[in-house]
Order: sequence, then structure tokens, then C-alpha cells
Amino acid sequence: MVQTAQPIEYRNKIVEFPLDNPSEKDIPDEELHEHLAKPSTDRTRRLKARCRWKHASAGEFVEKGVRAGIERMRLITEAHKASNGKPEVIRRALGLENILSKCTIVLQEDEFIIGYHAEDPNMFPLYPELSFMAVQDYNISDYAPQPVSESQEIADYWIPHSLQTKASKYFDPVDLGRMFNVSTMEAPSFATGYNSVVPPYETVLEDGLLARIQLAEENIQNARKEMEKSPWDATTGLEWIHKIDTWESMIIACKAVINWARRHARLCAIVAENFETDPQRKSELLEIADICERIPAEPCKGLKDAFQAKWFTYLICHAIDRYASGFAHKEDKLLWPYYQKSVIDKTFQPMTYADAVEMVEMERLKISEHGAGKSRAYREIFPGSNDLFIFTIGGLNRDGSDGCNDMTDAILEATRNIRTTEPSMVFRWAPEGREKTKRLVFECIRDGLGFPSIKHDKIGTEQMKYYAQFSKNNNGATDEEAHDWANVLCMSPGLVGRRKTQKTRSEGGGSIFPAKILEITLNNGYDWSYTDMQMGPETGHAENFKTFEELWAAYKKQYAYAMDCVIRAKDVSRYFEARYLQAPFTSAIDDGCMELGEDANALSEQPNGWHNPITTVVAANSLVAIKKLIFDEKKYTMDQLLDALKANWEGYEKMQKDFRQAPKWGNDDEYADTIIRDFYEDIIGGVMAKIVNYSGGPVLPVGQGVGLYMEIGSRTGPTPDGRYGGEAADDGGISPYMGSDKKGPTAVLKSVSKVQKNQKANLLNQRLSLPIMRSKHGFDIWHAYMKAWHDLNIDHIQFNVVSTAEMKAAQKEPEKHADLIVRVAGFSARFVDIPTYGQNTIIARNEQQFGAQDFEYLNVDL
Amino acid sequence: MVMKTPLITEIQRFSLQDGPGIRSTIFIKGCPLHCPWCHNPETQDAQPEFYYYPDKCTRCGKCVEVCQSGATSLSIGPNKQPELNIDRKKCVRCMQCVEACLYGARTVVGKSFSIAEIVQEVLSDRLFYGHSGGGVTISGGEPLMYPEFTLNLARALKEEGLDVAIETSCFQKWARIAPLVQTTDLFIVDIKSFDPQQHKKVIGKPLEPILDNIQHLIAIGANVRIHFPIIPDFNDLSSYFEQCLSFIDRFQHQLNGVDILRYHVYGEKKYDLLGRGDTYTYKNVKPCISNELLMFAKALKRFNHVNITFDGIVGIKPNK
Amino acid sequence: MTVVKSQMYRENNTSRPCRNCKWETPDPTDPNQGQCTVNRTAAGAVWKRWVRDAQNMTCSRYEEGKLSFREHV
Amino acid sequence: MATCAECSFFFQIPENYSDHEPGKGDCVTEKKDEKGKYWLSKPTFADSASCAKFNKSVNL
Repeated sequence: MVQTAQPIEYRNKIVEFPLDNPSEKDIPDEELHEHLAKPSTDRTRRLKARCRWKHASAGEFVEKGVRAGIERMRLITEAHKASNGKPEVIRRALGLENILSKCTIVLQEDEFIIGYHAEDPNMFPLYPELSFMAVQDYNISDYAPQPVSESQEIADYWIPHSLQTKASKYFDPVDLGRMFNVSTMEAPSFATGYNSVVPPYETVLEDGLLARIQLAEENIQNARKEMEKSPWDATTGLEWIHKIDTWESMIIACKAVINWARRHARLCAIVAENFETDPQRKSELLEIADICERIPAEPCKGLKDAFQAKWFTYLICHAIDRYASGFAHKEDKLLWPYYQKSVIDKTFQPMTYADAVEMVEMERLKISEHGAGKSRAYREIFPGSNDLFIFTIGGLNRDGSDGCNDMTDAILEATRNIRTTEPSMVFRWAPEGREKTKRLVFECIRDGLGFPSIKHDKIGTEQMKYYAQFSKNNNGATDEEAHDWANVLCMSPGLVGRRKTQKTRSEGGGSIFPAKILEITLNNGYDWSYTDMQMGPETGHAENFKTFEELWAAYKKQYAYAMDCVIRAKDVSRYFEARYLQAPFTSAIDDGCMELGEDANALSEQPNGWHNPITTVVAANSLVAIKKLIFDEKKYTMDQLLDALKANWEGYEKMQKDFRQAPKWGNDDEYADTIIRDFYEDIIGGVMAKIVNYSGGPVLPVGQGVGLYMEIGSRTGPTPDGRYGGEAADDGGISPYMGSDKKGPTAVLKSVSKVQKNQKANLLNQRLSLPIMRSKHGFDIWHAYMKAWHDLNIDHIQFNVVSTAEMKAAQKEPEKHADLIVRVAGFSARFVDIPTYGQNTIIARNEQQFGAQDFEYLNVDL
Repeated sequence: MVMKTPLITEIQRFSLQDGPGIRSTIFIKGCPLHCPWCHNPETQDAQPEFYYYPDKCTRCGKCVEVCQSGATSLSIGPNKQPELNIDRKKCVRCMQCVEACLYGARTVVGKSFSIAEIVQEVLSDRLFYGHSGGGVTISGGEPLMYPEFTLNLARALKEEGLDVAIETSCFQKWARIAPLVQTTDLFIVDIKSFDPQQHKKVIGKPLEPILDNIQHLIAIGANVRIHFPIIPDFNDLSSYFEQCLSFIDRFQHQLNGVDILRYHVYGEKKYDLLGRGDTYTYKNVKPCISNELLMFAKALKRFNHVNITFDGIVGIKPNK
Repeated sequence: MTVVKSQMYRENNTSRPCRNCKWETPDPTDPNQGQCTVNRTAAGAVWKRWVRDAQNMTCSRYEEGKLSFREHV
Repeated sequence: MATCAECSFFFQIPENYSDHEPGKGDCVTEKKDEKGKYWLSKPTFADSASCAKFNKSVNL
């Protein structure tokens, strides 16, 4: 049999490398991505064309006209002033109520899923109660809320009430100054207001909020009875006060959300009856009005209900009640019952598979339009994105059966069709997973979306079980529940479902920067290259170290100091969040909080501690070079190295060459890999694992990159791996340094597989050859590669399949390449939304050629 | 007798075009033939060479300082900029200049590996071979220029249970080829021409022993894949294609498969890097698809049970 | 101590504060502080310096204007 | 001076809504920019002084 199918005749040529999709033959390589988007309906095509992207880069918003609104900050402040004297948890509920009853409701043309979180779809809200400094920063920016004077007044009002003021008191100002720099450690969340949450969507969809209100009311009645019991026992009786307040706050919050949803219903009906002229859209608006009348008050009955309920819940938990990053849920599992009702049984909101695909496309566009009023640091470190939105699909069900279903496929197909950078997606890879779905996963990757990123199903499930044993109330994940996990942000798995999900950033997120820590370790804890100040404890001058082990020990001390600072800052934040930033709505929809009358920030049933080392490989490669050239071979002294680094290698080119040529991570090299494995397991993970966090469990590393590999690179001087000062660091938690993996993609996997102990997750970027992936052999090759990846017990992998030609063309004419998407780290971005230097770092990542540069040419010649 | 040990230009992991599945390919340096279109010029000369990258060169002169033979020198060019000159004929291949270069403007081509080192390297990817039906390919250059080494290497690989392919021109005494049959899962052989005179004239060696050896291999039941390279101004002719067809016709029930490899230009840059740009007669020859080739491709359809590929990706055949 | 004017130095109430300089961006956490992005490597990477007090520091490389996000990291 | 009650963008909140109050209504306005059309709804009261977007209702 001729294996290349039929040779294609084209412009009098045979194309001997047939594309999987022959219609691509007319498309020049450097434009490919502009031809891959295929919105499945005219509506989603229009919605995408008018999408109000809120991408930020280098701290600035990319599109014109995007700015901060004042409405939310005005309303929360007004409520805070008015509620003085009431229990804090009630004040929080009243704040939410004030926002939801007075805020502007937005309805846009063509939308089916509706709802926005600011007074205009070009705006995003601010959160002065989370970080007054972030508001101050907005006030001096081009995106300042109007009037600025009012915004400044509001920021000032919150200073004494802020988490920052409350929490800072318990830290040495020297430590705080070091944290604020974001060079060895990320700034504390009590200063930046950054947060993440995993809302238990299941209860909203399955129960509806009226049922939650009823539960809270019953709990209050019961509590009152308990309090009135004779004889009075204060040791238990007084605990009810706090619980009653919490349940009351839940009732206020749920009622406010129902009323807010119904305000949307009214708006739709008013527009249908007074403004809309198209009869078809008119009846659609009335259908949306009907949905918003019923949900989220009542349980969802069909797929349209479910999408709308999910979106309302998202807006409250991530953007209105407080700012929180993320989009964590197991979407295919969550929506499957409603898919069955609408698409298979057609008992409610009957629709076809294609209609379900359109719903997913519309949801992706809502996320793309979402604006996050986050602080400058976080606008810098996710270049080209509006925020981190990551959801999860695939994997195994509780009973071990394949979790892929037709909803999974609809999600993947819509994602491939609509081609937006957000939300990013995780696919849980299990050998049992059906091939049909894996082909769709492959198609998204092949089309260069950069996602789904792929996680090892079993490793994730085992982690849920591991953490469960530390549960403070002995109620961590059961072996069955352990299967219900989704990535909380880019990388780390956490439980999803009706209870035990992660509610605040104390559990996970936040960064530590091993490369910068290495730099200061060589200088007795002093940072000469960015801040010109002492950044850590005095652990000795490197020129006095007699052995490599002394350097190792000094590094470990510096790292431990920074780790203790960052986790302490997170847990102290959480302590105060539980007292001043309660989340009554999120509490109301969590079965645990509802049962126990406890706030979502306060209650922890399933520990899931993690923290992100970013720039680990620069530090690790540096240690390898030092050990080899200074301690093993004694080719150079530490004094010489320090001089060379201070000179940014100028005049030390021979040395730089030797340090550059020292063995590097990602080449299956025994010398380098042994040291680096120990670095990951003994220091990076080993030191973290000794910490006990708020939830009573250990903290484990989730090595990744986000945009910080560039930001931290720019704050890190020259390093002994041969890198110049300011250059980018490694772009993934465990990815080889850009261009230093010389032995191909299998050697990378082999190196990475050596790190197994004390890790939670590690991000691995791979760039694969585009023509090979787009050929008819693409899936089979990738599939064989993935099977080996799975057998090597590696936690994660994600792919960039983008041609250098197209990236270079996009640098020249950005306006022509709006649909070129690249994987930055744990998220994808439109290539043109990234600063030029960041683009260059992505081009520099080694393209794993699968054996031949040859194919690139062939494709060009098509 | 001391076994002659070749230099290796590369052990390429995750190779997809040198036999079925995901493979590791060992490129041996040195070849008795000199095909003017060769896209791996670095594998022709059995001696070590170096690549020179002018873009990375700063003209600092470190290489000039260490050059023993005067092959490398600096001069002032017409625009008063320093120019670096390399006279490869004078070069004694001491490689001191590569050592001295601080900017990565020179790299060595051709390194020594023991058989044990090669086996260790390729064993690292055993898992990938298993999932894809791949293995190891000994290629070149010409592995049969080092028959003993190749035999020992193939045996060592076989002892590890790996699938072994040998990519060869078959230009060698049959007696040196025969022992390989037992340890080789697949022979991948080229037939560049069916015209003995043309073969001798252009490639420099006779065709007859090559064709004899290939037919021998087939006759004794070895697993053989034929490569037909399509070279402009050489064999891109209906006469050649007709002979290809009749060859396939004759052996269609015995061949493992046939790969049609169209001429490509990726070797061009390597000639420049080796300082042999001037000698490359195929410079600026652009591949195109002639009507003859088109007819050939269509004619191939009639062999509907022969595994035929274009450009040599045999594909993935996962082990059961 | 002598002041090297090409390096950042303190000058209270300077008329050329880092805050107004095109090479300065605010500190990621505290807007009263800043980051100087004037130093570039050959590859186009920015080697940043921290600005302790964006209103009261300056240097001879001060320039007014604004950088596009494309010129950042 | 005109009040919201006289404005065509004023819609009384029906009694079956929990935020119903006598005289309270939704102010619904249409906006358009280069990206497209959208509608905004804000609570207001019939006796509030009218704003710049005031549009006299023809039904009154």
C-alpha cells in the first residue's frame, strides 16, 4: 500500500508529504495560524471579531480603551462605611449585596451567556480592600478609574482596614522589603491582593441557591435550639455565635446573587421588548430572561442553564466578591449530566452536538473578554494574557472508568475552532482514555494552541490521597473523591466538587526564584545586581567555601529563609482573610462550610500546599558548572568566577565558554542530571516539604515559568551557567534552558523522569516540528511519544507547535497575525501581545526536530 | 588485526526517517562514493573536520594564534574590516582552533566513540522504540567502510534485543556483507542509477557490485528496503523510473518497502560550513517535480501491496 | 563619596526624577518605588535596577517619554 | 426639572422582584462603540433628577 495516501498534484507538482488537512496546501507557512480559526457559527465569528480583549503585557494593557471602573470600589467602600459595628462576616455579605443591587448590569449584542463585572464591558473593577497599593498604582497609570481623586480617597480610606496593615505588623520590615522586590521571592498576597479560588460549582448547578438558603436557615434554627439547651455550657454554646453569623451572611449573599441574576432577566426582557428589532434575537433574549429568572436560584435543568449558572458563579467568586485568578473545574464532568439532558435525551433545552460546541465557543469568548483588576506585578508576569484561566478535562472517573465523554469532545472541538488563548486547558492523560478524544487533544496541540497541557492522571490522583492524610479535621479526600481533581491554576492539581476545594491562595500559588537565590548565595546573601541590598541571611562568602557541599549548604539556608518568609506570609494573609475578607457566597456553596458554619477562607479540610520555584534550571545548571570546573577539575577558582560574574563575563570570554559548555540539564547526561536531581529533591522539594502550612500539610514545589522567567531574568545578574546579566531564565519548572537541550525530545524526557521525590508538579515545555505534526503521521508519532512519557511517570508536558517562519513574520507585521498563539509557560498568549524580547525567547526554544530539519523546507515549498 | 574504528558525526535520537518507528541513528564518518548531490557532506571524509560559522566569528584572531599549519589567517578586507581566511588544504586537523574559539564559531565534526558508549547512548531510548516499533539505524557515510566495527556494533545492539537497521550503499565485498545478515533486521539500500557508465562517471564507483549485493541480500531472504533518490540532472528521467518500476515489479513480494526520496537542498549550508561551498555542484539547484516523476508516482499505485513512502517516514508500528 | 552620574543617585526633589523618565516603570509592588530598564544586553534583554525612591532619584541617562510595552521584557 | 419617571429609558421594577420598591426602576440605555452595541441597566428612582441621557417618553 502506498503509505502517503495519494501523492497530491498541486501546481504541477506532487506534494509527497501530504497534510492531514489537504486544504492547507495553499497557505504559506508564515500565515498558517491565520487560517486555522473556524468559528462554528456566524454568531461566534461575530463575537470573536468584536471581543474586547483585556490582555496585558509588561504591566500595560495591549488594546486601547481598556481601563479601570470605579463602580465596584465605590460600592464596597460605601457599604463598609455603613456597616461599621456589625460582625465582620455580615459586613462582607452586605458589601456584596450593595454591589450586586446597585451595580450596572451589562448585556451585549449576540451574547447567549450573559453577565459582566464592571459598569462597562471595556472596564475592569478594582479591589481597594485587597490592596490599596495596587489601586495607587492604577491611579498613576493610563488606566486610572475616573474620577481619580475619588479613587485616591478610596485607596486612602482602606489603608487602616487593609490586610497589609493588619498582617505587616507580624513581619520584620527588612523581610517585607525583600519580599516586595519580587527578585528572590514573590511579594506577599496581603500586599498585592492576588488570590485564587476553586468555587464548588456543583452545588449551584445541582441544588440552586434557594436550597442553599434553606439549608442555612435550618442550620440557624438548629443552632438556636442548641444554644438554648439546658444546662447552659459555654464551652460549646458560644461557638454557635460565630456560626450563626456565618450562616446569616450566606443567606444575605445568596439572596443578593439571586436578585442580581434576576436583574439580568429584567434587562433581557426590557431590551427584547423595547430595543431589539430582530424577531429571532428577541425570542432568544426572552429565553435568556427565562434562564436568569430561574437560575442560579433553582437547580439547572439543561445545558444552557448550566453554562449560565457557571458563569454567574464564576463572576461572583472570581471578580465581584473578590478578585481571584483561575478557572478551575472539571468541565466535562460538571456539564455531562446537562449535556445528557439537552443533547442526548433532549428533555430540556434540546440541542444538537453542534449547538453544544457553540455554547463552549461562547463561553471561551466570555473568558477572553474578562478583565482582571490585578496589580502591576501580575500584569507583568502573565505577558499577553488577561489572567490565568485553566480548566481540566479527561482522566478517570471515581470508579476508574474513562472520564472522557461527548462533552469532552465538544469542549475540545470548540477550542480548536474558536482559537482563543483563554481559557487554557488541562487534559488528564490516562492509558484508558479513549483515542477519539486524544485525537482532538492532538488537533488542538497540532494547531499551535499550546494547550491542552497534559497531566499524568494517576500522579494527580495519588497526590490527592497523599495530602488527605494531613487533614486537620480528618476529612480529606476519600480514595474515590481523589479522582475528582482539576488543576487549580497552571499546574497544581486540587480537588473539585461540592466540598474540600481550595478557597484561597494560602494553599497554593506564589513564587520563589532559585536563580536569584543562587546569585545572592555566592555573595553572602547580598544582591549587587538589582536592589543593592542584603536580600537574605549572611551565609558566607563563596570564595571561602572549601567544598561544593559548603556551597550546597549555604544555598539551602538561603532557600529555606525565603521559603519560610513566603509561606508565613501566605498563612498570615489567610489568618486575616478569615477574619476580615470572608467570602460568604463561596462559603454558601461549599458543603463543608455550610455544614460547619465556617468561612471558606478559614475552613480547610483537604490540605494541598504548594509553591512555585521559577528559574530552577538556571540555578541547577550553575551549580553543575561550579562543581565541575571549580571543585572537581579545579580549572578555575571561585574568586575568578566571582570576578567574571561582576564583569558580566567581559574580559572573561574563555571562562564563559567553559561554563557555558559544562553539562546542562535536558541531555540525559549522568553528571548533570545527578546533581540536578538532588537539587530538585533535596533542596527545592526537600526544604519545602519540611514546612507545615495553614492546612496542616507539607508544601511541595510546582515548578513553572509563567512570564516570571523573563521578569526574574531581568532582575538577576550573570550566572555561572554562562548566562549574561538580565537574560531570561529557563521557561518552565523543569524544562531545559532555551537551546541547551541538544539531544532531542527523548533525552529531555529521560532527564526529567529522574526527578521523582518531593515534587508536586513540574512544568515541561516542548517545541515540536510543525510540518511533522501537521503531516498524516503526526498523531501516531505524538501518540507513541506520549505513551513513553506516561511510562516514564512524568507529571506534565505541554507543546509549542509553531514555526519560526511564522513567528518572525508576526514580528514584522503584528497586525496580520492576531491568531498566532504561543505557549508562554502555564498559559498561552497571542504572539503579537508579547514584548519583542519575550517573543525572541520563545523563538529561541529548541525546536525538537524529530530527526530532520528537512521538513520545514518541504512545507515552505508547498 | 586491529579493528578500524570510525569517527561518528552524530548519534541522532528520535529519528523518524531511517526505518520504522522512533529510532536512534548513528552516522558514521567516511564514504567511498562521492555523490555530487550528497546532503550529508560531513560524512564523506573519514578524517575529522570542523564547521566554521562566520556569523558567530568576531575575527578576534585566537584561532590564528594557535594554528600550526598556517591554514587560518587574518587580513584586512577591502572595506578595512578584518577578514578571516581558512585554507582547508593546509589544515592538519589538529582542532586547536576549535578549542581556542570563544564564541562557538568553530565546532568539531567527527568524534570517537567505543561500541560500549554507543550502545549505552542508544539504550536510553529503549522505551520509545518499544512504543513505536523503532530501533537503531547504523548509517553514514558508509558503515560498510568499517565492516568489522559495524558487525560488532550490530551484534552488541542485537544482544540488547534492539531492532537494528543498516543504511548502506552496499558498495563492499559480499563476504563483508554476508555476516551482517544474521544481526540485521533491515537493510536500507540506495539505487541511484541503473546505468553502470553513468554511475561510474558521476559517483566514481562501479554499479555492478552494488546491484549484485542488493540482489544477493534479497535472494537470501534478508529484509530490504530500497531508497530511490530522485536527483535533478542525474536520474530524474523516464528511463530511470522505468527501471525502478521493473525492479519493484521483479522483487515486489520480497521487499520490505520502497522509499522515494526527492532531492533537497538542506546539505547546501553544510558545504559552506565545511569550506567546500565551491565544490558543491548542486548549489542553487532547486528541487522540482517533473512530469516524469509525476508519472512515476502514479505508476507506483499499481503496487498496492508494497509499502511505499515519499521521504521515508515509514510510520509508527507500536509493538503489540 | 563621589557620585557617578551615569548611575542612579539620590537627589531630593530633583526636577528629573526616575518617575518621569521613559526608562522607569513602577516597582511591581510598591508604586513609590520603581524599576530602571535602561540597561540592555546585546540580545535585547533588559537588565533592571531597582529604584528605591522614584521621586527623588535620577541619573545622567534621564530621558522623558514613554516606552511601548514591546520594548520591555 | 425633568425626572427619571418621564424618561423613556426608565422601567418600573415589577412587584414580583425582591428589589421592588415603589418608584424604583431600571434605567436601561443603549451604547455603541467601534466593537459593537450593548445595553446597560442601573437602578434609579422615578423622582430622581434626570441625567444627560434623558429622553422624553412619548407614552406620558
